[in-house]
Amino acid sequence: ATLDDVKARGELICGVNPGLTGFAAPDASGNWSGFDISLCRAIAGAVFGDGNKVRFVPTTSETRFTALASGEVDVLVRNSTWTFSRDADLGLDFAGVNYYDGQGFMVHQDLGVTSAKELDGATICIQTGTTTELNLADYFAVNGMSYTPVAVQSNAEGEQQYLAGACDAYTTDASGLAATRAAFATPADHIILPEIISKEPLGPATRQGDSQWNDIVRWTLNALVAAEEYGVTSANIEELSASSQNPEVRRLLGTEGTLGEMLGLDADWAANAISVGGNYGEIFAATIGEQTPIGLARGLNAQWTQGGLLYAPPFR
Amino acid sequence: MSDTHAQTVPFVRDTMLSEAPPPAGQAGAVRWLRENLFAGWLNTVLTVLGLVAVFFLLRGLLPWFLHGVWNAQTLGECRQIIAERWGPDATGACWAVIRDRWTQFLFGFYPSELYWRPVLALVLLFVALAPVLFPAVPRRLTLFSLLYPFVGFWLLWGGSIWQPVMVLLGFVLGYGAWRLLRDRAPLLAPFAGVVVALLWWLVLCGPLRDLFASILPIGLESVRSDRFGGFVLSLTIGVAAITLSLPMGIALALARRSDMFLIKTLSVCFIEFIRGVPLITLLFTASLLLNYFLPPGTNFDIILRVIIMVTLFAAAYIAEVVRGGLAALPRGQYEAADALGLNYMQAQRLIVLPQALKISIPGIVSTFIGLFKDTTLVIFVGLLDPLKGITDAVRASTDWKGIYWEPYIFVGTIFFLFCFGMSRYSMHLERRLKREHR
Amino acid sequence: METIERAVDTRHMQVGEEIAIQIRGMNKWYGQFHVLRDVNLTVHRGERIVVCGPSGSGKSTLIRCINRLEEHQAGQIIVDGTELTSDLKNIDTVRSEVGMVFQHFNLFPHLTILENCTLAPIWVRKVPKAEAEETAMHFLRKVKIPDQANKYPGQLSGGQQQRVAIARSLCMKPRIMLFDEPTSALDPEMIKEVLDTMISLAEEGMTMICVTHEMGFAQAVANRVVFMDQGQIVEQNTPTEFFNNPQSERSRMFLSQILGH
Amino acid sequence: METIERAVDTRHMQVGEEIAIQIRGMNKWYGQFHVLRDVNLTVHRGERIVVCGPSGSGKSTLIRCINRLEEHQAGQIIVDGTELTSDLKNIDTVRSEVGMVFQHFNLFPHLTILENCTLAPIWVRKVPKAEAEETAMHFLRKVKIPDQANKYPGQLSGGQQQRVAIARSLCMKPRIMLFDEPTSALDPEMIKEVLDTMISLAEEGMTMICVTHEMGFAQAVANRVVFMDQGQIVEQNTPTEFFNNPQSERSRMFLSQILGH
Amino acid sequence: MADAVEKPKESFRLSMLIYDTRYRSMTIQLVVFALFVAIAAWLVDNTVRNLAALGKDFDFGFLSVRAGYDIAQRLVPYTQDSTHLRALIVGLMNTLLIAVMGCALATVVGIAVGVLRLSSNWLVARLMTVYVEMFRNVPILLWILLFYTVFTEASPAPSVFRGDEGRGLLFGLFAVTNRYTAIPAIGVDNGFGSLDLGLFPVNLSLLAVVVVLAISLFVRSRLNRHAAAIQAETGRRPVTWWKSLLIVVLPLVILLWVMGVHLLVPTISGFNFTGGVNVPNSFMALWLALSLYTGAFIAEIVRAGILAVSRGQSEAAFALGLRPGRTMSLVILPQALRVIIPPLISQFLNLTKNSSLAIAVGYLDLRGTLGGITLNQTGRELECVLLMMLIYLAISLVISAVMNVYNSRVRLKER
Ligand SMILES: Nc1ncnc2c1ncn2[C@@H]1O[C@H](COP(=O)(O)OP(=O)(O)OP(=O)(O)O)[C@@H](O)[C@H]1O
Ligand SMILES: Nc1ncnc2c1ncn2[C@@H]1O[C@H](COP(=O)(O)OP(=O)(O)OP(=O)(O)O)[C@@H](O)[C@H]1O
Ligand SMILES: [Mg+2]
Ligand SMILES: [Mg+2]
Repeated sequence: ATLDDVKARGELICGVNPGLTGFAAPDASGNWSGFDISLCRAIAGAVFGDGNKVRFVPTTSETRFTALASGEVDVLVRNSTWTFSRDADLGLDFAGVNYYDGQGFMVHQDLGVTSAKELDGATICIQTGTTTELNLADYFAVNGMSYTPVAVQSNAEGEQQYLAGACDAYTTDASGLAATRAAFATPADHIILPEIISKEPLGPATRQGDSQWNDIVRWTLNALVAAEEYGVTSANIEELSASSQNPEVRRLLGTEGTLGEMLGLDADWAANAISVGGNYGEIFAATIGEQTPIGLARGLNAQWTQGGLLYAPPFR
Repeated sequence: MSDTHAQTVPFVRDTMLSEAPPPAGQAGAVRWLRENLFAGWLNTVLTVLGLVAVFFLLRGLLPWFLHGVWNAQTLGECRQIIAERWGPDATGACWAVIRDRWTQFLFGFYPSELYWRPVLALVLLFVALAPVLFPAVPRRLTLFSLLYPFVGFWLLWGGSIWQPVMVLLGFVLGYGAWRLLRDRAPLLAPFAGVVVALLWWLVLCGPLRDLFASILPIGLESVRSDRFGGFVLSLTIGVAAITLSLPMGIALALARRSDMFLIKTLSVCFIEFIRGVPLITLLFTASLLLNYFLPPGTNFDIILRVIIMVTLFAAAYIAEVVRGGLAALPRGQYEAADALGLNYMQAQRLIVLPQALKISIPGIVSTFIGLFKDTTLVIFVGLLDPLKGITDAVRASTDWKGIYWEPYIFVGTIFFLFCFGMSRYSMHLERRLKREHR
Repeated sequence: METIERAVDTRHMQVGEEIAIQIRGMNKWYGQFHVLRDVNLTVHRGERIVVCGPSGSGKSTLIRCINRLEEHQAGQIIVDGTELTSDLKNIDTVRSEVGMVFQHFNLFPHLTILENCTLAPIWVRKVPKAEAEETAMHFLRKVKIPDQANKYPGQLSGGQQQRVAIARSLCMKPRIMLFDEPTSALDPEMIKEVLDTMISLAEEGMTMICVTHEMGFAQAVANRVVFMDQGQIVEQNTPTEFFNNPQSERSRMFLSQILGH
Repeated sequence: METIERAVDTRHMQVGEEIAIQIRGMNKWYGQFHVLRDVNLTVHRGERIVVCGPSGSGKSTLIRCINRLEEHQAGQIIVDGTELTSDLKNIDTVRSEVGMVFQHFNLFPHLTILENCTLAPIWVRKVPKAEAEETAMHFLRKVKIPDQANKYPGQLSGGQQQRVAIARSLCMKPRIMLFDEPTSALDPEMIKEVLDTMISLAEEGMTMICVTHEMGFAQAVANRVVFMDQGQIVEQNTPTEFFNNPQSERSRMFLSQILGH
Repeated sequence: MADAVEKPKESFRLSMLIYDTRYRSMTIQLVVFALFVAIAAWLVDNTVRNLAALGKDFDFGFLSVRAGYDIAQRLVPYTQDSTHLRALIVGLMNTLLIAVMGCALATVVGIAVGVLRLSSNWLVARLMTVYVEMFRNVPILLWILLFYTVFTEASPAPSVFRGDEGRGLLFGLFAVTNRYTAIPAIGVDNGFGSLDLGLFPVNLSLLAVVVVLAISLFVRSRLNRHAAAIQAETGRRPVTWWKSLLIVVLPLVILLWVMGVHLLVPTISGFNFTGGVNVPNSFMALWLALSLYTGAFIAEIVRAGILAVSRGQSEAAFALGLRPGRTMSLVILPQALRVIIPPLISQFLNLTKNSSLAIAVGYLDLRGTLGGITLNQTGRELECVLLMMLIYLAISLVISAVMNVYNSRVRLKER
């Protein structure tokens, strides 16, 4: 089982995107950071109680699923869209959604386009090996429009092509668009069109056939979400685990019940996961939130209580 | 001299003429220009075209180079400085990114306090190569050359010293077994050597390593593969693949020249297959398929897998180079060895290979150059090669987003220096060999 | 050396009054290096001249100037009434009048012997192929290798190759033949065959200039020996005089070395 | 040829009764080409046999069969009591008994002279290195080039190289020596040194089979001359008989050519 | 023979397997083959077990499934509704296109540079040396990326070409922009339509042009042979260049006129050029980079080939009175070509293999379709990678077969 392998190895191997600003990128000294990275660290925290016992393996969009299926990585947190065929056919299981995204378009302001419907005949930059290709083809076919795809190999290249004017529009997940635009010299010259042409639930995936491990990943994610809902933060977690009276919080933090044992982990697994980088909200704010250069609003990724889609099943 | 009948008028010069300078216009700069640049209208046209091309290239590139900025923290700052100094429309290079990140291009994410290790490994590499590079070096140094792969491995990856030592011991034991049996059962001996070594590696190596490691924990801080990147990665893959592929290439070349049909066919098929497919498909095999081909549950480092595939790739090319060297040996050498009673192995080892390999060195160097350049392709299986991997990583940082030319130029220059130097060296070798072989 | 003895008489053959080659005050430099200094030489039709001298004295350069494989920088070279200037037509005229045989044969390895011999007549002289082949076979018979006509140069021995080279030049029906050390790349047994061929040419009255160190040949065939040193003609004389009674100090030294061997 | 005269007596030396090489009804084909036809030859210990015959008559092939550089397809070859079959052990035994000297020396250019000589003793005979070197120096002295021991073959003249080749074979202490035209690639001056060496070997009673066209050597040293043509042994005789009174038509023709030179 | 001894029949002993040369090689081969089979079986067994563990099978059925993605450059009709097999063919055609065009340009560049490097012109020779060394000693990937960047970063947007002053190169026939290079297309008014062969349609007009061209080339070769015969007979070669020009050009012109062929000049309309063909920059960058990179190697081959013909050859030809042009065509080239062609073809092979680096610029070749998007969408990495290798292998084998035929023909001439 994966959990045993991970424990025996003493570290978690997490497949990530080697360069998506805000989500996953190494800095000058090779330290990884970002939204996806934080989830990996949280999982490592849940398993080992130490968020640093994790190794990040860069995967390309083409090699990612193979890397997972062949056991090269334990968990894939690489802005991968959860789709039916991937879940059913590719030998992997998604463990939830850590970011609700949708495919959008970014265009130059001076193009004078305000809606994706006006993109007939446009040249569009698109990353190969992703669901966006299929979405784009479908969207233009449905709307009876034509386009010229310019395939690019990575986000960095997509950006470059788009900025240099090699394409009229750049399409990728809206979060990626925002992150990309934020880093432009003059972000105001570019607009992200209002149409979101697909649902892109991005989530971590594990190998098929290991439901225990899938559960660990799934519930680590849920724990982060639930922690935000219950107001558990990295700042108050110690205090809460000592003194909280809320039974759900107590179960979550392992001061009550045997949830950890059911997963094959320590009782304070969730507490460990949360204390690595904080709850979902904290992670979001620190990596891609409005205070960061990426500047993403919570939008769909707000708690269900706030009109978003984040809804952690009960810890019981 | 007169026009009269020569037979009747013998001629003897009484005063020798001394050397005179050539007539004006036939010497000096004028002549040089006329001969080298403006000989005939075609040459004149070519010269003018060449000058125009150089002019436009320089006009386009020179300002950009001259306006380069070395001190800045971000690309934005660079642009600002250029705009301030040279006017708002000026373009200029932002070399600051190199200044900021050059260690990353060279070492990837190798821990900075351990940079001395790859550097030392590189220096030792040259020491290990010395017996090949300089014929005058004492032969005893070849022992170090044989040890180098283990030393290099240990320096780069670190960890307990017992790992490489135990693996090395396998070779030693295998060799010992061979030596022991050589005289008694000459044909069984190599087989026994292989078996002993394999048994050692598979059964005893691991436990003994752990045992020794617990008794005498000597070791370097271990560095994981995912920290490898940049030129350290390129060189590691290139050097490892060439070294490992040498024995295999030699075996393949010998097999291809063998008169045993099956062996020849197998070798030809392998070589032609490898040479017929692009390296990139082999790299995809390393990253996508190798796990299918190995027993369920085996799972090892992607760098190692890439090295395996690149080794197979290089072996096919080395085999062809060595085959050329073998073919250059006159038949008489084989016959003389036979007539002296040397058996096949002895003849190959003592007579044929030393000569054939020497002839092949330039070809091997060229193969290495090609391979070294091709290591940039590992980006397509997610490794951080210096050209695109590191460059993209640098570009993913908010500071240097949007920088294109400078990293490429920097990396390109380093590649150029390496490869140009090596190709010159191989040409020099070739000339030396030609001299020695008349 | 019975052939050479047999041929001794050729050098008393009639030498015409007509001038075949006239070189006046010719100078040549390689860069700053003065290779040929004020060379004057008149060759009459039917004359056979042997050029000798120490290595590097400019012998090859001199005869290469005569068919403009090298350019001279001062003075005049008039071949058969045509002055060699940079005029391409003159050069072509001269080259088709003058045959040349090189030290290393320089046969075309991708053509058969016959093709080697017919190539220039067909493309330069515009001779019909059948006629060219006939001529070629005539000269190949003359150099005694008609049966090798369809082989390739690589399949012949050095001596045979050199004879083909001579036949190839003859096929252009030149009025003057230049030889640049034609035998020095050959094994001893082969030298004789080539010298025989050259002697039989001489017997037919061909104007020849021959750079060679074969003193036997010179004595047997030449009307005149030209001795060069340091790019200048130091001595000219009849072979008998030159070999028995060299006038200049240098010739004496040179001869003592050559004959001392 | 004073050495040869000195050596004339060797051929009256004692020839043992023991049989060194026995060839019976041996046949060999290259593809469809029948190179050796029904060859029968018995060589006694201490005998010195010269094999001669026109080019392509199969002389080289014959002696290359004797140490299995070529395989024969029918008949028997028994060397020193060991029959040459496809059994590797027999082949090894025979090869270490039989030394061979080639036309083109085939020294190993990457090894010094000394290493050339010690290589086979060390690796095949498993002689300790010091001992092998001593033996090597002994034989190098014998062929009169002990002072060249640490040079490389490329630094020696052809004659010296051939003598090294002989020494190299001798270092294996063979009981039989085969020579395949050992002097034909040498310049005339060097031929003598090599022949001298071979003669001194003969004087010591070595069994020798030598393909050569050096008739002086044959007359001086051989017990028997074997004349081959078209893959067959046409005539065997003592040298005196063979040279003065050849029996077969072909030998006569061959001799007239050889001696006519 | 009288005393022919009967050889005693040797009985077979086990040791003969090793010590008898007759059996020894057999034994070794058997052992090696057994090892090979064992390793192969082990690999296959592992694969089968791994596939089973992952719940996958080995099945090429996915090739007939709808692909669902678009390909910008397609030589055969393709939509997102086509199958993966068709996507594969589109990719293969793109690979072949880049390979053929690359080889052509690389040869032209290589020959030109190789000859210029030998030129007596100091400046030109130096410049060519710089070019050759620069390209040979830097990874091809870098050149592809650099050219791509040059096209996208350093060339203007299509909109710049709007208005009068923004005309493209060569009278507005070509326009290099930062997203594509617009070149004129060929319009046919009354062509012959096209014939659908199932796999891909055949353009009959194009076919007609090819056929006419082939016929006129054939006639021209007859004319040349006739001229050669006349030369052999009379020694004078009749002047044929205008005849052969007429033979080649006239029928073609007539055919083109009948079909009403005309150039469709690209014009800017809206944001983009229309009318002509817009060649994507990924193709242009890949094409130029591959050609210039391989061209540098070819230049060295050409130079070496020419140098391999010794100076004596041209001197001998001059001495015979042959003009420099004739010397080149009759003496130097025939010899140099023998040296040049074999390594030239292996460079073609390299170029073809290097074209798989299209991945760097997102040009959808065989690797981009079959080994890229198809692999990714279907998750059939085993099938896709193996199939891709086989196709590349087949291309290489065809090219090297051609080389072998050529080599053996040249060798025959030599003997
Ligand atoms: N292309 C050249 N460039 C410069 N110097 C040259 C060239 N060719 C010949 N020389 C020099 O010119 C001098 C005369 O050369 P040449 O070949 O005419 O001598 P030679 O008398 O024929 O000597 P040899 O007997 O060795 O053939 C020599 O010193 C030679 O080094
Ligand atoms: N490997 C081979 N394959 C085919 N034919 C061969 C081979 N080696 C030799 N021959 C032919 O066998 C015949 C005998 O060759 P061999 O070398 O024994 O002749 P030889 O008497 O030694 O001649 P020479 O005096 O020229 O050395 C020749 O006709 C030769 O062409
Ligand atoms: Mg000369
Ligand atoms: Mg022979």
